[in-house]
Amino acid sequence: MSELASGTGTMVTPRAERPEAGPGGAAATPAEMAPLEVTDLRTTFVSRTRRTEVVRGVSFTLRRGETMMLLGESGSGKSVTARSIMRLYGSSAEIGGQVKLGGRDLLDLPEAELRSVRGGQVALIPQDPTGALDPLRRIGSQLTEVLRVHGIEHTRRAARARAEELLRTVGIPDPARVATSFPHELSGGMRQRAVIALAVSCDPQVLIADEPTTALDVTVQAQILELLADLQHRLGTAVLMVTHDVGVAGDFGGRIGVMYAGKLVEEGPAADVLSAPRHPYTKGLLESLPTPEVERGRLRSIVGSPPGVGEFPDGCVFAPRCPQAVASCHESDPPLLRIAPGRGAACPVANPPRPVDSAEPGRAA
Amino acid sequence: MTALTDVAPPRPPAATGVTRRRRRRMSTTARIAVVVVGLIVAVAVIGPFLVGDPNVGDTSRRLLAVGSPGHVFGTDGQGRDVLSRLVVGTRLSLLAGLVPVLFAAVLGTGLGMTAGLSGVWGHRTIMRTLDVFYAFPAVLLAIAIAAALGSGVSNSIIALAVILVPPVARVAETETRRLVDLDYMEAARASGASRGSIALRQVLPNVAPPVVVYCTALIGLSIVYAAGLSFLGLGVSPPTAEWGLMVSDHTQYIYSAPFLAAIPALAILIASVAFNVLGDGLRDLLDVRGEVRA
Amino acid sequence: MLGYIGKRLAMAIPILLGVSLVIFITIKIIPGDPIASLLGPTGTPESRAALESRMGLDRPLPVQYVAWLSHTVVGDFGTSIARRTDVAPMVLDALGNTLILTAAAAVLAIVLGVGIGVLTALRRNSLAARLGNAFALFSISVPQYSVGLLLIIYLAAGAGLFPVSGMYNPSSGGGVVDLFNHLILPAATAALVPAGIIARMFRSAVLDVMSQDFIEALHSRGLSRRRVMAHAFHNTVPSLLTVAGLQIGNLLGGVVFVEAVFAWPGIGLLVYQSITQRDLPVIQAGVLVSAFAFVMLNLLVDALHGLVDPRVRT
Amino acid sequence: MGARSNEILLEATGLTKTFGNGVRAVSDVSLSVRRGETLGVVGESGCGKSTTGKMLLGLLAPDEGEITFDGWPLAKMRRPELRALRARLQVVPQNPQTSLNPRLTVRASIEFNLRVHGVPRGERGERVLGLLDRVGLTAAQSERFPHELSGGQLQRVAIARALSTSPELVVCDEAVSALDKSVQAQVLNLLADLQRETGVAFLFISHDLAVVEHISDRVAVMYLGRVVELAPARQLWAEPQHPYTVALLSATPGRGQERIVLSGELPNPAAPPSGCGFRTRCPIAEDVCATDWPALADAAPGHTAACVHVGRPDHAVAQMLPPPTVPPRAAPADTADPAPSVPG
Repeated sequence: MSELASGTGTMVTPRAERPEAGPGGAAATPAEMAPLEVTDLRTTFVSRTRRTEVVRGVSFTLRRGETMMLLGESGSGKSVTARSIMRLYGSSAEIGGQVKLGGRDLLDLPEAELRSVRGGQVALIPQDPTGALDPLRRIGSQLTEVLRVHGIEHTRRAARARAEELLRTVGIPDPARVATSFPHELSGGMRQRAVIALAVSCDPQVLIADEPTTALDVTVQAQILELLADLQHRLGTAVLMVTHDVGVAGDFGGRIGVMYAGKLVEEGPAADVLSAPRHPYTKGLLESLPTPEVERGRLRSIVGSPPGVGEFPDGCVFAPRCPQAVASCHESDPPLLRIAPGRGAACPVANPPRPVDSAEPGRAA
Repeated sequence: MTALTDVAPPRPPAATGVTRRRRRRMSTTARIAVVVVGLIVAVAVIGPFLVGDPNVGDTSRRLLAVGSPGHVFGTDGQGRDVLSRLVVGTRLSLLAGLVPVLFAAVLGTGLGMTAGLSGVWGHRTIMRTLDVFYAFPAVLLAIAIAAALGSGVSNSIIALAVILVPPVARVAETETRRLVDLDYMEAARASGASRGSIALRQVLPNVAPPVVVYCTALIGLSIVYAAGLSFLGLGVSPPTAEWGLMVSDHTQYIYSAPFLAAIPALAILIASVAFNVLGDGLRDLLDVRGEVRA
Repeated sequence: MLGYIGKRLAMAIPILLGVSLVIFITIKIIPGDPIASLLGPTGTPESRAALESRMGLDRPLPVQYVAWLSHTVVGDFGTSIARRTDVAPMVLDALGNTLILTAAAAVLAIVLGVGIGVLTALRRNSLAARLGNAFALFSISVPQYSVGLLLIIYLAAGAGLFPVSGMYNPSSGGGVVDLFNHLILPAATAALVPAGIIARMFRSAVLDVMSQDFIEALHSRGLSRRRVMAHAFHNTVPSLLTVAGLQIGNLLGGVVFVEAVFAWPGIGLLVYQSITQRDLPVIQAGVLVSAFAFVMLNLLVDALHGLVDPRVRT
Repeated sequence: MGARSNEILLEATGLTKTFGNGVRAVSDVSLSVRRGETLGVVGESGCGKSTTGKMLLGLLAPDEGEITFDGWPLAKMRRPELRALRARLQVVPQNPQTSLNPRLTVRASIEFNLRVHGVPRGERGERVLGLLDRVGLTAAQSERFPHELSGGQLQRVAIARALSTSPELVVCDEAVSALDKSVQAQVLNLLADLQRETGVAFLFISHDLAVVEHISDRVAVMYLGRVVELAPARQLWAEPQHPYTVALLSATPGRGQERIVLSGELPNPAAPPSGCGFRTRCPIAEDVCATDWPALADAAPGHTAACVHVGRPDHAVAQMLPPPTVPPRAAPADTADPAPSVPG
């Protein structure tokens, strides 16, 4: 059994080697710079009896090969933001604003063109790999279907070969067997790899990963995060990752957008935001993480709980829980202010405006 | 097909925040059903005091048409007033449908919960036994039992109860099984409470709503079956006034007085629809998921 | 897959034994003394004992059960009291006729039910969907015996479109066309209730599948609506099988009323006539054969289920 | 601080449980919880931590092994004794959405526990309000149904229910895992405060290493149904001895150190590999690892690990990784833009 025990099964990846194309990274032409530009995105769910605004004016730009993390707690609208970009809610939601991809506004695209964008240029990796696969179809057949719909491969045989190749690309050791398996015959980690294979099958420019590791165990989560970073590096894909896990957000790097109650409250390079948070919510969130450094029972938690969807208060949404709130916070809702190069925070109290910064207007006016 | 994206997941974002459930209300149709069921029950209770003797017939006035003076619904082949027979028959028809369901509700819930809460062998024994009854086509089994016991309303009630117990038990068992591994059941067991106490105070409040919803809809079915047994001559015996028996009675005259057979049939249909709609309404009201009809 | 079917088959055997036991017990609890009625008023205690021992009635009940069962298993259902002939051929003929009616009704019910189910699920607020919902609601509440009568009154006797009753026209000498003509009204009547139930269950099955995550995932991969719908319908097949299987099973018993009204010479009519004649051996055999057909049908549904859904095979 | 002492409250020895489908969920697990301490149990799904918790609660009978609570053997107790004992041993379950009966009000859920333990009807109402107050809920909330409360509030109710019988040990089975971080901190603080006030001991089962590290005095790491390492919390993080622990700690996101990515996944618990169950994924496995699952060996006082390398002078775990020296979440400055400090 010495082959088994020979211990080749580990890889240590120094994190610094990761592509972290932050602002001021590689210089590029403007067209290449911004494959995805989201401006004032607003999503409102409509039912016969009521309207619920869930995303309330989110703007950000995702450059080629860059990573953007949307960090937030439940009900913050981070997943809805990601799905609204792909217009996955159909007529059950009204989506306002602009989502520019390669100069086209996805929100204005006719149905047929939108279809070729979905899965072709923008792909989604959902949270739960079990739910994301058709339980009655073999993995291989689900892959070949996408390949053929998008015209990547035209013959059944070529599609099948390419499907196995994709499965190998995402680190599945025995692609032939997995291709003929049904989803329930695979482990959670293998299923998530298959879902990732589906997402990258048409070489998308933007990969939207919605909590891609939340349903997985820690050691498997590490594998999947490595795989995503590796794929991003190799394919040059921009990644928009949605997560509630500060640790994942910090490790994966790139830029972070912190969401609260349907808005971006802070944005900037991951390391910056996490080491020097500028919005009281981000500060409170980081301080409430359990660490051994803090004595037991003395975590700095935020009072209260996040507002339920559709129960957003007037004024600054964080004001009711904010230790720094002043009277004006309850009246007007602060926009995301530019506070430093590449940094923004929606809190004028914690970041009083300085004349110097106004030279360069923030992108989220 | 513009409808497709409409049914693509209308996914209100998961909120672990305060999720205040909307006050659940019954639909207008369900409210109408409540009124209709109320009327049927009222007729069953006080109706017999309001109309004449259903068994007194005047053969000179047989097969009068609907709307005849003194006989709004006409008369039957023996000159008896159809309205009187319909009103008086309500009580028996309703009881013959209702009682088997009540019986099945109690026994079925008990069996289902016992099966759901007991170990592998207890569960297997109870459910396999019920499977045997499930293996008969229901109506045929009811007919066979009623035939074996002989005609009479109590025998028809027994026969129907026997065929209704297994489906009710399945509903109760499914719901109980769904509960047993839930966190609060574990907490209840960890509290040291006895099995009976857990069953009564933790399980029953959860099992009762789907069973009630299911049984309400079953009443409709049971009324149809009970009348059907009478129709075949296995329920009440003549000259008692009962809807199923009236249908079979009036069948002799389908050529000369076709409406006659339709009147009791319509009564059966209305009662059955009313209970079915009421079941749907209760499902919305009690927040029970999915279709529960077996 | 074979193992799965084998397991299902093994589970069917104890159920069939249970079924036979229930029927045997039903015979035994029937009030009345068969010996006394056979002997008539002249019977002495000695002749009574002789007859009892000849019929095996003096043996313990389990022995009687085994004896009865061993006859039944080889198709010996005894002799009809009313007609003085073998029960087996009578019952098997009737079963064949019932299966024809059931199959026709089942096809109708599934086509109607699936159609209405899809319509009401996908176009929730349209007029057609409302009508479909109303149909589903009324049809499950309908007393079939009355509907059958109404159809006879208006379409058969009144308009003369269809034959009033029976399976074949005695003068025409049979034939498929004749059978078809006779089949339409009873099959439509029998299909009403299962069509309503299938419609309602299938509606919730479609809605359930449409709300699952993989549908969204399929949309996110840029598949056309048609393709996504193909995936969705594929996923409703297992629940359709379950519902339809159960409803076809119920049809086997539910056609009693229809057969009685339309004088269709099936098991139901046979049992109904035997009830009026108190012909117990025929009743037993009829119920037993129906139950057997029901269990076999369930077995078939299970096997198909395993074929469609890889998750249940393991 | 409460009555934290060395007196052993709960002791389990050699617990083994095999389920009907052949899955050996727990093998030869020995644990003890001292009065007033928090013992953390970490591991990934399927490692047997929840099954162990169920056996310790007396909800599941072990196939082998013995559990004693305050000296009483659980298996040999009769029903009335067991019920009295259950008052001293309670549970806070995982999922806030299902930890309370949806058809019962908050009050009814807590009163159920009080009733079982013979609190007279007249006293129950007052006791419920007192308990709710203690976990930070109001009297008005006692008449609410679970669907009317938030996740954090639901777990507070579950804690109040567990405390209703003044237990000495509470098993918290992933009790804070489903909560948002800002709310999780509140509940963790509440648990710590309650421990300080009442001296209750916690058996804290979780897959979240950061939470376990924060709240535990001692930690047991489980893998494939076994305890592979057991140590005081600080020491486990500082000097992990088992290669699985090392990999697990390094895989935790947000710790800023290099990550060891284990290849492969958990072996099928119904057909585990021969010898040490971790050897198929272990970077330092040797031939000898295929023969036997190693017993827990002392690495330091109070620190044991089940690995053949433990105690060897050239313990290879040391070479897997340098111990994490970078403090958590202090991000390396070189990857980021120089952030100008803004007053505020």
